[in-house]
Amino acid sequence: MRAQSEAFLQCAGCKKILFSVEFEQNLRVCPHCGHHHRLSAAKRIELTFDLGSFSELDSELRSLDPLAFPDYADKRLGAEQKTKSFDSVTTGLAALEGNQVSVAVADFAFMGGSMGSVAGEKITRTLERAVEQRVPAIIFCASGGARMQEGLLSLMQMAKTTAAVQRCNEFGIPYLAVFTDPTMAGVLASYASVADVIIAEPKALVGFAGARVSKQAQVSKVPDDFQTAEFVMKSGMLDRIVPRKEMRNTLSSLVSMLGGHLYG
Amino acid sequence: MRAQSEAFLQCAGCKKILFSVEFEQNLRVCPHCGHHHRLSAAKRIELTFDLGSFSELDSELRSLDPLAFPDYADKRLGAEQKTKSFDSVTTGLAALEGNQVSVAVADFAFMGGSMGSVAGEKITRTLERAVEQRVPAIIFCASGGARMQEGLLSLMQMAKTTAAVQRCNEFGIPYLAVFTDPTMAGVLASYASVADVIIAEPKALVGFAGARVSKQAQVSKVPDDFQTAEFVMKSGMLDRIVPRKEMRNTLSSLVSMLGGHLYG
Amino acid sequence: MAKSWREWEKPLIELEENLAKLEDLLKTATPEQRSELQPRVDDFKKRRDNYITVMYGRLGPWEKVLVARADKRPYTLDYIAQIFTDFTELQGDRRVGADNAIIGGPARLDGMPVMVVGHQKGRNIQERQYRNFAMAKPEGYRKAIRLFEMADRFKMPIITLVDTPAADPGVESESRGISEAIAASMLKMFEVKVPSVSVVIGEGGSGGAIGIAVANAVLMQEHAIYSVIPPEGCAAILWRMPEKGAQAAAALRLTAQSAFELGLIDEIVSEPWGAAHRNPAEAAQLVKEAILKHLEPLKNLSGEQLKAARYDKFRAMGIFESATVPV
Amino acid sequence: MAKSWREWEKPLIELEENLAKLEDLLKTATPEQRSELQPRVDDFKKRRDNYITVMYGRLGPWEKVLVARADKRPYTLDYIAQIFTDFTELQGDRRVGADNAIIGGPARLDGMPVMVVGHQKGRNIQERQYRNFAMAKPEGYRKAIRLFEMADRFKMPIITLVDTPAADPGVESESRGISEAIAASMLKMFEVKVPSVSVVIGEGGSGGAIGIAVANAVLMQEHAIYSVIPPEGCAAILWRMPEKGAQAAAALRLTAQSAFELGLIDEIVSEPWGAAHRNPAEAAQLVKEAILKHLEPLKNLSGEQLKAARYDKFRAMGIFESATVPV
Ligand SMILES: [Zn+2]
Ligand SMILES: [Zn+2]
Repeated sequence: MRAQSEAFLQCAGCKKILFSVEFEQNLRVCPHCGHHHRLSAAKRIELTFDLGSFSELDSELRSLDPLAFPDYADKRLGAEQKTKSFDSVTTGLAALEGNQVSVAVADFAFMGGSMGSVAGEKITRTLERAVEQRVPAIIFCASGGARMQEGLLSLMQMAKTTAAVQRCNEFGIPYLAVFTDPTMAGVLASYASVADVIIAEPKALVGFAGARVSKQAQVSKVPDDFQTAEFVMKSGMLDRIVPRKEMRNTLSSLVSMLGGHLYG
Repeated sequence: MRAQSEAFLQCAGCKKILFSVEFEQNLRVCPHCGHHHRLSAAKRIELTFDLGSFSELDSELRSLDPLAFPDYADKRLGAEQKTKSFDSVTTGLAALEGNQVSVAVADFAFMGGSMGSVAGEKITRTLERAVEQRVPAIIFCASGGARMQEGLLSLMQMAKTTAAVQRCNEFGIPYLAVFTDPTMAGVLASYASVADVIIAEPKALVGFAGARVSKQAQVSKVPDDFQTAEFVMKSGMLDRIVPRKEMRNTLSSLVSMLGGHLYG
Repeated sequence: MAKSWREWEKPLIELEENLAKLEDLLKTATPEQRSELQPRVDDFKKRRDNYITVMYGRLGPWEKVLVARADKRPYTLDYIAQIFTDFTELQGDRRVGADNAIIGGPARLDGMPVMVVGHQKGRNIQERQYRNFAMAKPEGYRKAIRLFEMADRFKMPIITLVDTPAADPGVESESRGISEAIAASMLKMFEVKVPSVSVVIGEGGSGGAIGIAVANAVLMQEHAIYSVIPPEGCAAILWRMPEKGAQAAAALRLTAQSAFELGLIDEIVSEPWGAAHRNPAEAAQLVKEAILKHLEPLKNLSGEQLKAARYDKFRAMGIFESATVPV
Repeated sequence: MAKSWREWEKPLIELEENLAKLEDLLKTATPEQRSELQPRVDDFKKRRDNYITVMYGRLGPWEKVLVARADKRPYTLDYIAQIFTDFTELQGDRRVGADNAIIGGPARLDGMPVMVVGHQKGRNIQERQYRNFAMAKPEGYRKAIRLFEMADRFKMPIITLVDTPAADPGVESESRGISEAIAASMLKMFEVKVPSVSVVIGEGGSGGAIGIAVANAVLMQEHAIYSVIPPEGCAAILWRMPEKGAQAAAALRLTAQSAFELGLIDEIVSEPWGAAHRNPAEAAQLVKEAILKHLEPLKNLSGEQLKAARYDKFRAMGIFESATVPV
């Protein structure tokens, strides 16, 4: 969505002009076309978890520039200032209708939600914390993929985070992933896709390869809904597509049932 | 193949006339078209395992007629006389290049190799024997499916034999299945399909539903090679298609490697 | 030989329709009309009750087939709505596709989290096509496997509801390994360390049914069927006459009563008077009580004990002799 | 900037071709011709040796990319033939299809049964298409998972050979869950209780590579590359100029030497003088020795220790700080 003035803005889905107040009250979902606009991590946490239950952890973790990659330091500083955060993933403990959960929430606004050493470490700690505290884990994904600027270190975060999911499996810790727009590439091909339960927001972009790459690679026709949540649902990769309004209830119900053996 | 006289017969594949002696020397594979003709259990055992190594077990198990099903008793008696065996599966212990294996070999000539209580019991014992003796299991399949004449008892053999495969998995016992012509329905949908390694003879019929049923159920085109080993190979269900001539070597090599931890 | 439940129940259905009309009239009737109508209503009721008692008192195997397939019979989602709370369907085999013929997800049974998996039929043409006539494709069984694994990890008892004519026999299903999917699903059900109860609530159609029916306790509703082959298919093979389904149904012994006599199921779950479709709420209550009754003792067993019990249960199935004479 | 290995090695290739011709002549030469030819041969040899020493003595990251992708470089099946005996390929993901971009099966390494899995490239157009340019589809990774499970059950060490530009990015692969397949393959490699060694023998292309490279020991050949994104793709994003691949290759630090410095691999496996394709037998011998060297100490660890070691190894990867100031 694009700001028109403080009071109005334009929907990225249907291009209609929306009242900011109404838009915010509607959880940043367009009342006309149902387009789910992106959320900051803070907003997502506020909308999802019990009021005031979130305690942030590991917020001090900050990327270095181990490859001295062109422009990385500047881009990262810009993202820090824009999002008031050191990285794309905000993590901590929270509650859903009183049930404790270990959570991570990605913010696309921080360098496209890309996963470098810090995001990988924070996701891993989120899953490890779930194991230690014996509570379910919930991760809201929003990412273009691995963070190119950290080279092979970023690729290794795929392995590292997936290892932590394996540990959750081993210890009977439920792990729920929510795919928000977009959930792509290195994030989709690691911890995101091996969750016990996978939920997506309507029409979220979900895919492995950039749509351009996929279409180039294809002789055959590309479906209209290619790489949308709806396409991925038909492909058997999702459990449910849940509108933002129902997300809290759905997660809460699932967490209490799948985590029943933990909460006792 | 159809007997023309004692010295000659006609190939079921290419309809050419074959010399019986040559045909037998060629392991009952047509020298012209490569058609693999069906084998009796005894012949299969002779061709596959170390000479004289096979000791039959459980040959005394014999079907009853618990449902008093029309004509079952007669059909079974006829099959017994034809095959000189009490059921469609011959089981026991044998060796492959000196390595002990627990084996079962099905014979299509006995009521279409169908699985009733006796076949289910013998397959189960074969797999259990592999666990007890800590040797790999090899099963040659040849079956039209479950034995209708024993009703629900036959269906339950699917569960019973599959349970025995699960036990092999749990105890690290390799289990190799060979699909010979035909391997269908209730046998395919139980112990046959969950083997560690699956090998088929060329062009063997392999499928779940009778081809007639499948084709009726279909709006779309049925591939020419539908329900052949070659089709099933493309579908990812097989590991290898192995000509009869190479079967012994392939099995022997696999058994010695996958069973390495057992043979020491 | 009636070919469908509607044909077989026709006199009864007509009676019930007329009775309903009379009862409607009664609602707006004047006292005089009422005194005239009431005896007729009472008479219809008596006749209906007689019909039900007679028809359902002597159900042969073929009539059981018709009733088990009745398009008014409660289906899996009907039972789920009545027996469980908080059912949250989970889709996806995480492989290739979604399947609507097998559904499943976590739910609560008297507050306790359980994993429910079942075949789902459709009640009208659209629904039937959407559900593929409850004939699951490989995706359905692979989804079931995923849910069974989840139940195992999270220590949730497994409840399956079985109601399918058969697994999908199409070319696509063959090319994605329908046989492997069914076998792997059974294998997984033997592997899990949580209690499991399966209830055949309608048609227990061969491999498609047993693929999700390998449980610590297997129950059948009073008028459900369970068969290695559809009776029509059996008749086609035996006599090349699919229309001799009734004879085949008798030969196959596909009723709950036969299955119980053969020792292949643990209990016959009673249905309301006149079968499940005459009182779905009561039918569900009876199923629920049966599930709870069989689940209760299982809760005291360890994971290994549950596995061993399941193994021993199916291991014992089979009737044969040790021949004393050579072939 | 050369675009291919053939272009970059062109002078050397020409020299070698001429040398080969001279050596052919020498075979049938008269003694007089021989005394004339021999010095020329010696001179060509010296020049070739100089070329090799100079060119391979100062390989930049981009040249490494070209060499790693060289169509004369030994591929997985070449290494398997030299390193192992009794390799028996097993096909099939038991789900939907066969994949020829990832191959695998049991084999013997100095007599010991192991499970080998690797990407396979093709050497000519037909082979490349058959192998889908070593870009595996979901079927490939699911086959790998199946083989890893088998290795785990039968206590066979796992050896993977990594050589892919990327996983298949097509619509079909997306619709069958290529992402899930890669992630699930990594997950399985963390789960197994047997020793594992991965060797990047050519291109370690992002997710497609790491999908089968999560091992107790990860090695890279001297001229192999391992990257989060192909350098051309990186250049396209950074500068909208894919042709700046050389610059991107430098920025990405995708060489074995960089990976080792960053602590992401355990050893750099030397290649023969002039790279693996100049002496495939020696290259294979060096890879074999490296595998054995890393496998040896792993054999003394229990299954749980192997898992823990694998976890800790990848757990430690990542470079970051704890900021002392607020954002
Ligand atoms: Zn809109
Ligand atoms: Zn022939």
